[in-house]
Amino acid sequence: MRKMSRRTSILGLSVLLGLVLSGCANNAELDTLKPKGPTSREINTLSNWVFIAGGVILLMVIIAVIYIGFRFHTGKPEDDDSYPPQIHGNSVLEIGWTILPAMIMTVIAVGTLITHISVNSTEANAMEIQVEGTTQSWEPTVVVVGQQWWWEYRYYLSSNITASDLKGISAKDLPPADIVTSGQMVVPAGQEIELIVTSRDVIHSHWIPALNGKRDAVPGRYSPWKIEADNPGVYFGQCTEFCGLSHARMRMQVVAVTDNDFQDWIDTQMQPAAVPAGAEELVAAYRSDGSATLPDDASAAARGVEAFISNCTSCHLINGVNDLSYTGANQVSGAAPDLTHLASRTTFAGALLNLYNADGSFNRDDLSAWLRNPAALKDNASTDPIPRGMPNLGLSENTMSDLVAYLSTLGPKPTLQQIQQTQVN
Amino acid sequence: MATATAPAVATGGHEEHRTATGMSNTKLAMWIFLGSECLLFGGLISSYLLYKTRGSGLPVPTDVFDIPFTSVSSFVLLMSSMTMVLALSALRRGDEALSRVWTLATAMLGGVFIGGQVYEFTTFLREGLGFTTNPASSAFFTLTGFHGVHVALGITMLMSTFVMSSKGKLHQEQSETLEIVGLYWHFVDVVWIVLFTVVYLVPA
Amino acid sequence: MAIVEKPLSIGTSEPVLADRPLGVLTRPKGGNGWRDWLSTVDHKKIGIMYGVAAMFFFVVGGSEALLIRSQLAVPNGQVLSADPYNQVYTMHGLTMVFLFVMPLAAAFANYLIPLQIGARDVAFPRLNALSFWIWISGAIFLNSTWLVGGGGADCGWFCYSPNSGVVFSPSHGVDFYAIGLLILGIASLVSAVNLITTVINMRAPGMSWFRVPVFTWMMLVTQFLLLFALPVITVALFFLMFDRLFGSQFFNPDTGADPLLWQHLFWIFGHPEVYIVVLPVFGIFSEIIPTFSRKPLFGYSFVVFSGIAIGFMGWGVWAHHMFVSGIGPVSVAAFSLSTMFIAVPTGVKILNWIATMWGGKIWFATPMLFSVGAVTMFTIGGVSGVTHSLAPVDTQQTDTYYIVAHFHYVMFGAGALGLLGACYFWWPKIFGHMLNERLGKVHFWLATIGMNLTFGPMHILGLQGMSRRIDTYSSGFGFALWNAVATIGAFTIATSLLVFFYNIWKSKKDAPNLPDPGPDPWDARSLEWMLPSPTPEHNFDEVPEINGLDEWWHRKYGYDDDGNVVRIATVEEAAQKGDATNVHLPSPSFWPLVVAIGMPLIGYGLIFNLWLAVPGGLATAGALFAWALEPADDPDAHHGGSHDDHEAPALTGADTNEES
Amino acid sequence: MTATESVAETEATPDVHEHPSDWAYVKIAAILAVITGLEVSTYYVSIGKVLIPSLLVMMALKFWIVITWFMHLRFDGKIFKQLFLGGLFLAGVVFVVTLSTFQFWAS
Repeated sequence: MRKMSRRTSILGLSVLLGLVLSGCANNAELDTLKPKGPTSREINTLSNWVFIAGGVILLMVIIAVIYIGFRFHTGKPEDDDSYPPQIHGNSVLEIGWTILPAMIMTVIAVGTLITHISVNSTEANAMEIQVEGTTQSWEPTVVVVGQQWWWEYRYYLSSNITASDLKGISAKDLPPADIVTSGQMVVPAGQEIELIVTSRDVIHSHWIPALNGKRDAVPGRYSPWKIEADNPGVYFGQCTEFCGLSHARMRMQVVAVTDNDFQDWIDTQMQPAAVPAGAEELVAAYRSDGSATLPDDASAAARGVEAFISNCTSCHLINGVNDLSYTGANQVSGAAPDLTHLASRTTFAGALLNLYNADGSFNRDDLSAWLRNPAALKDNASTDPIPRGMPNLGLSENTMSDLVAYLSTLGPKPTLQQIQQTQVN
Repeated sequence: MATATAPAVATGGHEEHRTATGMSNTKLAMWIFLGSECLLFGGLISSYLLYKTRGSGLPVPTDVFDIPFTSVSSFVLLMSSMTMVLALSALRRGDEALSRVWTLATAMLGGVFIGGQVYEFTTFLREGLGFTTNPASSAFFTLTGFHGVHVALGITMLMSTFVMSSKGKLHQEQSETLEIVGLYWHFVDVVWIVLFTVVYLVPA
Repeated sequence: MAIVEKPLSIGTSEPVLADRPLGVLTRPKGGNGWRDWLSTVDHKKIGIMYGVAAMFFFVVGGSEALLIRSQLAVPNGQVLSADPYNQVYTMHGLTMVFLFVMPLAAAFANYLIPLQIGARDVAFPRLNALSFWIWISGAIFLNSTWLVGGGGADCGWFCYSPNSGVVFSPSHGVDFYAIGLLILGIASLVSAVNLITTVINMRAPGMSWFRVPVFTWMMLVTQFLLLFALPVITVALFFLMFDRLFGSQFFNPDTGADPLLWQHLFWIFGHPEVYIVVLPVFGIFSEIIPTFSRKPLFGYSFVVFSGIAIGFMGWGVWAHHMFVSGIGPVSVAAFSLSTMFIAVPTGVKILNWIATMWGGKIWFATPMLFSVGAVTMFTIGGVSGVTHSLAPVDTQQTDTYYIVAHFHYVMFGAGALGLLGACYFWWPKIFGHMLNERLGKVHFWLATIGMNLTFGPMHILGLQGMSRRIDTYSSGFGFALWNAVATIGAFTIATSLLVFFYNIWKSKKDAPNLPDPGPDPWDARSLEWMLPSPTPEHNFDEVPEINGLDEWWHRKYGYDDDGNVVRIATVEEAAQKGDATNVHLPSPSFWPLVVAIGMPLIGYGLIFNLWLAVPGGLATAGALFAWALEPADDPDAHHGGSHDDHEAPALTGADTNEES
Repeated sequence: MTATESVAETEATPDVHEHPSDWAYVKIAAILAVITGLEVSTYYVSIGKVLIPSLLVMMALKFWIVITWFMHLRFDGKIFKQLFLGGLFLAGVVFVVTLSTFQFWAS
């Protein structure tokens, strides 16, 4: 019995110690106990109370077991006839310890209901934004679309879209959005953002632990959810509903910025992609079904445009290049990340890989490796009749380096601070 | 020994062993099983109800129902319950010949019902409602198909008792065997009572 | 049902002479080596076979667990790539739930229920054999997917649609999942009908409901849960199978299907399934703790009623697995509240076990250590369970390792450890010799420490944000330390299992040199301990008359005028001798085995080529008919060697009341 | 059967009862047929808002008649009724709740 108590106390200590350590761990970007927004804070307050109540009850039970074990332990009965008083029960006690837990649970239930209602209610918080020169009153809303194995974020700035507007529409046929991005959701800090969560293939779950709990992305359903960050910053997430092969590699980030920075972000994202010098004719011809060739001295980025047109347009979209002919990706989900402003983001491949190195330079190595053989970095099922995930295109090294050169021109480079905050490893 | 003379096992059917409740084990087991079947059909029916309007633009079962036809086959199945109970009643009286007649009648009425279902399914198929057409059709065919399989099993059991009786192996004393087959048969009938109303008669 | 099985006939003066069975297989006579095991209808042998097979699959599932833990030991692990990892964790869950914990509980249920209620066997001995053979054929079918299905199912044990569809899971693994679970479901359903009938109808004279031992009570509740839960998963599995094999549209969102239908059907089954796993262990605790505290169970009727209450309430909480799936805030609130209040009857049980120990004279023999340890582990799992009944809190916890920690504390800490403790407790009854106590204690400490090392840190990992079912994690999230600890813990558990197997071997070897444990080595309380160890084939020489709860204890002990306990009979005086002859036992049969063999063949046929299903279907259907025509008792058979059923029974009260 | 009667001292309820006559069964079947006729007639005659409730009432009535008379629940041991109605009730509650979570009744 002595052993048991020692073991139990060591266990209890180690659990406590672990909780403390987990609170101090560096880089614990997904920690659920460090809320960074009002909703997650409310949840955390509730869970702190129940952890304390549960911990106390648990401790009392364990202490009772140990105490009883010590006090009434007699060892192997030598004398078979020595029996303690045979007590069969006590109704008062029984009713007491039926009612007491029920009362404790009632208290917890009331707290839960209050938090539950609050977590599921939304506030009207329309903000003024400029969209292509006109002022809009926008209820911050992002349509979150999961697919194997990355997240798409769609912004409808010119209308206040709600879940009921989308009811009955397949997530594969969503109305065109003003801004479409992937892997990183950019939101104004200090604003409650309504999320409308759905999926184009299997069930995923969108989870930014620092800002709120999770919400499943179910195909055919548009589930409301919300997030809010207290301060500008980067908040990490991970798909938490098993969604097949690369479930573990389906990540995302929320980048919360000031209202001004958010307006700047909108302004740049609303622009079509800049066409590299030397490729203007090529793009114009492509958009009008004509034909043109690159000048012989075209830059690598310009050659990259050509490579994009011939290799990537069956799945990917770049606004200003193939947006006129784009009909959806040749993927089971019907979608591939919108690359219009790829370089304004800091991660790619489902927020799995860095697009920029920590020193701020463009991460050519990983992007090249990704183009060379995506499956080596992230398991996929690109060999099925219709791919799920980025297929291996068998590109030549030259084509790849051209493509990388072009992709690195897509969008303004983020700040060094943002690059460093969003680094993944 | 008092026990030696106690007819613990009677000669056949009414094996009234000492059971704690005085009920026959077999009959008890059948009722337990039927309780379980409620959940099976509950799941199938509610799945159909959930899906009955989900047609993805193609016809759904409610578009192609032929209520007069199904009413007739429902009536046939309902009457088979009567013949079933008459077969049991006859056997209990010891009238094995009459019991066989009613048993056969029950099986044949069941056969007519199955025939009707086959006809209905082929008609639906012709009208463009296949098993794989949409969630509504998949749920409909699965629900009615499961019921049909139950009817078919019931017919098999009825015919087995008919053969047993013909060979002189089913007497008054074994009437519980027929009673248990009957319980199953009536259950299949009450399931159809629910199906007919909920699936066919309640408008979409 | 075509199979109308006659109840056991015991001590008949005039056996029913039926025709010889069809000529394919003569009715086996029993008692000749392996054929005896294949054709046995003896609940005790069937129970032993369940136990052996369950331990085999424990090793299989445990190996899968070690693979998982090896992969996750360090960040960016290289042991398994994503695809095999997904298969291994799926099969680990399926194996542990359906092929280890449930059948091990079924082993004890089969062995003990008839003994605890004073019966000769279960109500339908051949159906009992059928359950076992269908279960084992389903188990083999499910695992054969590694060899012939292109790998295991890769959709998780919950197998959410549409990820389980052909497009997203193109290998045959999920087909094996659907059909395998259907086969296993038939086994459990047959067994549930059988055991419920047994408990209702086969209780010895005088054993009213409030004299039924708690283990039997809890098994009865468990069987009711199975009875009502299995049809629901059956519906879901048929839908899944039809979708995958015949192109139906149950779970295709593109044609308007709703993936949440699967979740509802799965969890309407899946949540009662949790109680199917733990209720038997509650029964075991309620047998072991009183025995080793030398006190009756505190609040018998409250323990029984709370078990029944858990059984009922278990039907009203399934959607707490779906708090984040978008079922709407009202549904979430309702299920959140219903879930919280299931903590009440669970708490009542824990407090009653503790109260049983209070004021007792506690002997921490290995079974008691396991039980007290398991109750403690269950309390930890129960408290963490309460934390995620709070829907808002659950949105942070669900699908993280916090949940993995919680249910392993319940399923492994309480379920598996409780059942292992039960092995130590009933081993002498089943095999006639004790397991080594010292090795047993080593086993207990290794298993308990290992289990806390493995699953304790998972609480932390979950709160740190580690998702479930991920095959790898980056070094940056801070998960490395506790994953390493958990992996060490997993190997500690594996070591403890090796100690257990060594103990089995050594105890068997040492048994001849040790004193015979006798019928009642633990000074226990329920009826099975009045029988010689191992239990004779015919169970009771004469069916005991039951005068109260803990009948066997009351045959040994009484009270003096001051209310003190005094021995009134020695074990030798009170126990039955096991030497009755002329006990009529149910005849063995091969047909259950043949019926069961057909089922996987039908499964392979559905998956690969329908022609394969023909022999399977013929075997099953033909065997069912042959079975129905086979007389319930073969008049020519001799049972159990010396027993001869043609003589007038020498028993008194074996089958009828003394008064008759 | 002596064996049965001898155990009546436990909770046994002897399985002894009067079975209805054949004529009674025929009359019951006639009632069932009439109700079915009424049910089918709702397909032809519009009865407005009470349609679904009245259909469900007639269905329940038929269900009740078959299980109590044809399946002898009326005469047989109580435990059969408890077991069967237990399953039926559970199925009803569980699946009504399930459909409710899909907002089924709203549509």
